[in-house]
Amino acid sequence: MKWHRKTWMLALLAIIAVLPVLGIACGDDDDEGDEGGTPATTATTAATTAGGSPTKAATKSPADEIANIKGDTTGVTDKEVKIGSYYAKTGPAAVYNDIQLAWNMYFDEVNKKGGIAGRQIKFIVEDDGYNPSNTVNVVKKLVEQDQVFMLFNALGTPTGMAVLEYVKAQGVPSLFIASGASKWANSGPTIIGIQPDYVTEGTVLGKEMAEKQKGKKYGILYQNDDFGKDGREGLKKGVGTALTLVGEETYEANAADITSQALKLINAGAEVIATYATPAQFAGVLKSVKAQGKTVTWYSSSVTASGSTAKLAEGAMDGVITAGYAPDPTDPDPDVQKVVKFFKDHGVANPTAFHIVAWVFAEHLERLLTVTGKNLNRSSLIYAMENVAFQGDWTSTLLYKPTIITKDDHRPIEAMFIQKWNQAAGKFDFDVSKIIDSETTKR
Amino acid sequence: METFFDQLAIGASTGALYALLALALVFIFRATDIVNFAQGEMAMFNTYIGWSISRPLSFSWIPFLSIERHINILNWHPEVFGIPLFLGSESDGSTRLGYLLIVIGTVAIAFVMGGLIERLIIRPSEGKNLLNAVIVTLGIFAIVNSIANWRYGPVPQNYPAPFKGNAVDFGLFKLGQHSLFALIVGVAMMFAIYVFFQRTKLGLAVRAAALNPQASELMGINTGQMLTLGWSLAAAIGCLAGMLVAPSVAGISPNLMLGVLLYAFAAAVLGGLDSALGAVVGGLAVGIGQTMVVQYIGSEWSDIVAFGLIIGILMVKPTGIFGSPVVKKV
Amino acid sequence: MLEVKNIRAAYGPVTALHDISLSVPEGQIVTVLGANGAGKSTTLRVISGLLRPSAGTVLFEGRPIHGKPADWIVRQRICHVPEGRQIFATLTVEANLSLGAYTRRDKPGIKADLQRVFDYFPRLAERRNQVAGTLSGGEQQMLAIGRALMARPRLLLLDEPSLGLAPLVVRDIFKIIRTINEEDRVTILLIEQDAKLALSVASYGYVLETGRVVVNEPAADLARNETVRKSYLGY
Amino acid sequence: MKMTGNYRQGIERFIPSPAEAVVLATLLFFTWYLYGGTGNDVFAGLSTFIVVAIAWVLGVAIRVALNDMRWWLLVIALLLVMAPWLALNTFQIAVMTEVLVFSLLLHGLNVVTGLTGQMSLGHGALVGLSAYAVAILVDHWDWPLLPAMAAAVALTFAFGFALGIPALRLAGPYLAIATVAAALVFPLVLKLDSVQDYTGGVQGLRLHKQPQPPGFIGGFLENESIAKIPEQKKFAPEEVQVKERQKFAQATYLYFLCFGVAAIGTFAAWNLQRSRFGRAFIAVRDAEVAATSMGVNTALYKVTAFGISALYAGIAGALLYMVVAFVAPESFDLFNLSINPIAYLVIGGLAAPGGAMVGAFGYKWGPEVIKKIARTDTDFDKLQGALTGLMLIVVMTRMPQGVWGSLTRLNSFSWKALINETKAWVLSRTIAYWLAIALGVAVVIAIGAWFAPVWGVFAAGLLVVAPQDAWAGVFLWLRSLPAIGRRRAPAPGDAR
Repeated sequence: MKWHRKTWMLALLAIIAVLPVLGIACGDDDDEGDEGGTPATTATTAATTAGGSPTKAATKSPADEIANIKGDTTGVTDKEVKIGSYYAKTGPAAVYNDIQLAWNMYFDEVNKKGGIAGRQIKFIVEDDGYNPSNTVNVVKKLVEQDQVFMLFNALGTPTGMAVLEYVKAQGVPSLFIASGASKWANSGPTIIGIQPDYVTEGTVLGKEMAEKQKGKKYGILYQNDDFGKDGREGLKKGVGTALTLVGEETYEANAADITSQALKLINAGAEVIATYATPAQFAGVLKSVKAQGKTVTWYSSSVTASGSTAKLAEGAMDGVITAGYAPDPTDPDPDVQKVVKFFKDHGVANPTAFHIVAWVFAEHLERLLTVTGKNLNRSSLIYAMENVAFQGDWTSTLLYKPTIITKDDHRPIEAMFIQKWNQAAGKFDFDVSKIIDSETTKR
Repeated sequence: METFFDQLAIGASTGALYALLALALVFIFRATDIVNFAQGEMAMFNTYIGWSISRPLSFSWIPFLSIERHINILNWHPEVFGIPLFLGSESDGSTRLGYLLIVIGTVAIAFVMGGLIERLIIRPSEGKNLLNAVIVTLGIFAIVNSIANWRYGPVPQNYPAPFKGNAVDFGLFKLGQHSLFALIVGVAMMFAIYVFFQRTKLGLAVRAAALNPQASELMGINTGQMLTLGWSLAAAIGCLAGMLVAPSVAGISPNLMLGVLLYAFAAAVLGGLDSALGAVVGGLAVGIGQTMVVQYIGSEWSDIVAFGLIIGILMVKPTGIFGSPVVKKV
Repeated sequence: MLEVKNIRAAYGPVTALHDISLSVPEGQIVTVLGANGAGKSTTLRVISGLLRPSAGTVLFEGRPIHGKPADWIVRQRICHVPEGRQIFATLTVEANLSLGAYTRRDKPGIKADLQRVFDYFPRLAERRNQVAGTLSGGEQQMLAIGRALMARPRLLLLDEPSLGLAPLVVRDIFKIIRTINEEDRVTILLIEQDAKLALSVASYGYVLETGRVVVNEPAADLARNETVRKSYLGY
Repeated sequence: MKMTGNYRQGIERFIPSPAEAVVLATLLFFTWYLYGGTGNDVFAGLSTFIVVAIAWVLGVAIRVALNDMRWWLLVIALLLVMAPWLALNTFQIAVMTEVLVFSLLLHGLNVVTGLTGQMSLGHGALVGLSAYAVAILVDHWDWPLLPAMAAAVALTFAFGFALGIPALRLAGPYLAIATVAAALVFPLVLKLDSVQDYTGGVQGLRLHKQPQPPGFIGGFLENESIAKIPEQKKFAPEEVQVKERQKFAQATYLYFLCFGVAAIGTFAAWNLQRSRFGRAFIAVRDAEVAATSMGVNTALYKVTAFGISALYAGIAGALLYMVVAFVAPESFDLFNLSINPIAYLVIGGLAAPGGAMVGAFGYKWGPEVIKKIARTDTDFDKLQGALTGLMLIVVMTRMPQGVWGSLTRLNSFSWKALINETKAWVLSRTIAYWLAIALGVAVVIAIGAWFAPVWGVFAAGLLVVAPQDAWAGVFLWLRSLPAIGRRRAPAPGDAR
């Protein structure tokens, strides 16, 4: 049989004619169809997820109520619960991958002890390379192919934003997202961040500056992404008019060197520089500004608040003031040292601040799953989170204040403190009594 | 004006780093006609090797030899400008190899590894489409990056700088000691490359092998050896670059070169891919250009203007500032 | 001096040489004639190691050299001036010549030879610092021959030195070829399309047709040979 | 496309050629992967062996039954039409949709790189330009999707012509770096404060309303007997199943939208290559000066090539936005959309529409498979990059014409010749050489014993990406290695 060009063309024309032309031609009426269609589906989901719980809550205590809530049990069996997450395992954001490895170690230990409510916790962590279009793919895979129950501690703001609507529409809880975007606090019941958001954190840092550095000139140096821009917003709010802003400089995440930006600020008269930068770049700029013989007071975000940054900065970090919400491994506190030992026993040579926060995040998930108990489904999980698990005085072993989550308050860790790196002692100096509950700084 | 000179100094020190890697790119382009995307990653990996051998020494693996006795045997600590050349004692009592030993050792390893890569990976893809060779270097890029990520982890590690003191004051501006060192090494390397290619018989043979392999063989040149040598030397130069980049960007990580490689490419192309002088000038131009844009236009424009200018300059001079024109053959 | 016995070679599925045997006695000029595609250049490529024969032997002073890499063969002082000259277009004339002497270590000898090449080809001396790609066709051919002479060859393989050159230039070049042969005692294997010219310098000749030797005779006989005269000499 | 020449005889008929084996093994691996194969178990390597064996048998069957490439094309086309039903779930449909979208991008790259021989590493910017144009038109000016896509494609097309003008002056690596610069600048421009209102800055832009299947098509696709829902949801309550069916209908609809466009695009690319234009492009690539002297207006053709490829990139970008429903500056990083597509295009096979299809398939599915293999241990997944790199290298060295190129040259491979050459190669080495190799192997084994996982990963990688190397012996590779200190002396058949 000979295939002439005509045959090909006919075959293709047939395809062209039948499928897309019809489709696209009708594409315009789906404007209305869509409006009608989507709410209907949402309504069904709402009915299944809400489970009529609020009305019954009056008769029983919220804790007992959990057992009666029906809902989507995708990814849950009696023996196992499948939880998804995405992290960057390659590229510049791969430094955070330690967090994921650390909470995996934590739950390995939990699983060895029989799991939670008889279930083993199984994580599927996908690599998205911190690229939002990859994230869309991997989350689709987690949700549609692996059929995970929920997402836990997924990394990143741009990545999270890329899948936010999808995750919401699918009804998959995405809990304790590892990102400080303020957006998570008001994205519906199934979405929640974990750490203090960068706007709040920036505000705390800014207020500290307004108090201690009143009347001086300051500049802001930030990474040109969500993290940096949120931080900048908070800083400006916190500082108010107490200091004079001489300039705001930005840099790209993969920049080799950001000294030039800092020098511009210093030469413009800045005595204080507030930074929203990642550890390596921050350490680099500290070093080279010091080598240039310039002196300036540095304020920096919690991201850089760790002993490992100080190591990279080779002594130039002395006196740097940062915000923080969790202790550093250099903290002599026995609880902290116990955690450090745990990770050392699990083959981590030098546990870092990432391991500490991973422990804190893991404790939150363990608490939530424990409270939800035997009847685990997406509705009961959210119900337990908003009404039972984080209501009273449950506190992570490494934090100083209880975590509070309610229906209206989707900001888990809010207590922050200001700390100053003490190079001679090799640790942060801070005053536990002076912990700022950023509840008060809430907008 | 002080601002201007401050920025000039910072730009020059970043530019020196770009120039160092750009030199390696130029070298391999002249020696093999290949644009090597893996150059930065090879440098990164070799720098990691340097990092491993720069950690405190442990002699426990030598039986019947106490640490003290062993150190006594090697207790010869010559120093140049305060840098231990062969062995140095740290403040914490541990012993480390001196900077010179680290450099020699690492460069030697890089030399061998570059040759091995050429022999085992590049050679089988040789003589085919030039694009194939480029894709193979992309493959090496991926392999090296992920092995480094796996062996050493993504967290940046501290890397020793030979000169740690305060900046040297030149009156108008100050230049960090390390940056000055990098600049000097860069310029020295530029001359070395110039002399190698223009003044030595071996360098001439390497160039000939890249230009016309068949004719070179008819001259009695073992072109295979020349290619291997080209890769080895380029790897060694890249390795030196990596060892100088790592201390200035606060530590070594698998992404050490991501922020440098593209600028180094830009620098090499700007200067002309086959000119060592062009690499240095291009590197400094890109580095200083970036800081000037930060200072006088705005930091978010720095890369936009830098890369935009490169496109603009290529429009005027299609083979870079010092590049020799491309010969079109019928 | 050179003994080629029953060699056979192919480019992929296409067999270029079926069965070639020829011998080049020391101190003489031997020429190989033939139409385009007869396998002349391929024969030279086999001798100089650019192509490995699939069968047959090549003996140089009684020792086998076939299948050896090209650069090793050059070190036996067999130099090949390839078709199309293959000079290094972006290098200077002097660099091209010094590459010719790549295998040699004796500096004074190289210097003397450089002078000799410049004596043969004064045009090259004038242009010694010029980039080779800018030379004219004749000058490039001179450079290619001069470059080969720099290795102080014992056997010189010349592939179509007259190709694309003006008749006057060709005459010059052939004059020098004869000089090289007579004064420097370089044995020469010459491939040439211009049979008349070739036979005027050669002492012995071979005629190839589609990868086979069809005639081999002393040059004088060859010039008288009826078929050769018809097909290659045109009278 | 008809296979010509003397068809292989005797025992050789039962041996698949390397390219065939690779393709079959890959196809089978997909089957295995899609239908419950466990990459997580320790025996992943063993399973791969089994798959390779099956591939062998199947290869022979196909060879004996069909000796005409066109049938392969028909089978592929049929598989593509059936893809939504062959896929296990909507995620896999979505990936297949992206395969189609990327095949368009690769067709475009092919025109510039494969046909015209200009290396462009900046196509990510063109894709991004188009995607962003659609996004801004829809988001900011409330355009309907279809006109917005059309406008964006037109814009990209025009921009591509503009981009072609620099190509006139730049050669080889200079052009490559200039295009890289363009690709680097693009996301930075999106983040500028002054354009943030339009581009959404770092937050990016979302498509709130993906096209829905119109009434009757939707009804048809949601039909219980047509729609597929995941195994896990088979026994879920009715409303969940309804929702899953809607998801299937939506994904399938998007798939066929892209299928239609990709079919036209592929057809056009195939035609272009055989047209006067295509031949002129190739003339520009192979002999620019000669082409000029023959009256080909090289400048015009180069610019046109860029324009056409931008047209393809624009369509790909617009469709990508429709499918992914999200754009952000970070999506357009250099590797993701500029360098990797070129790499996969070369792997698929340059200058052939089939190569672009294979490349797109590899581009989207390759990483998925590699992830699957790599996740045998938490430590291994860091070596995903190494496996990808290994795949690039193996394909580039063993199949310099790309997978497609090798497929269309099935007959040039001869097992006998391979054995003969290997024999000759072995005999030509000295004892010292073999001792050196033995020493090298010993050293490698020692390292392997030290970091044992290396072995597993690399062996599995070799098995999957290059089964011919795995069974035809490492010989194949060793054969290509030169003797110590020199290049391989050219064998007869090496066209110089």
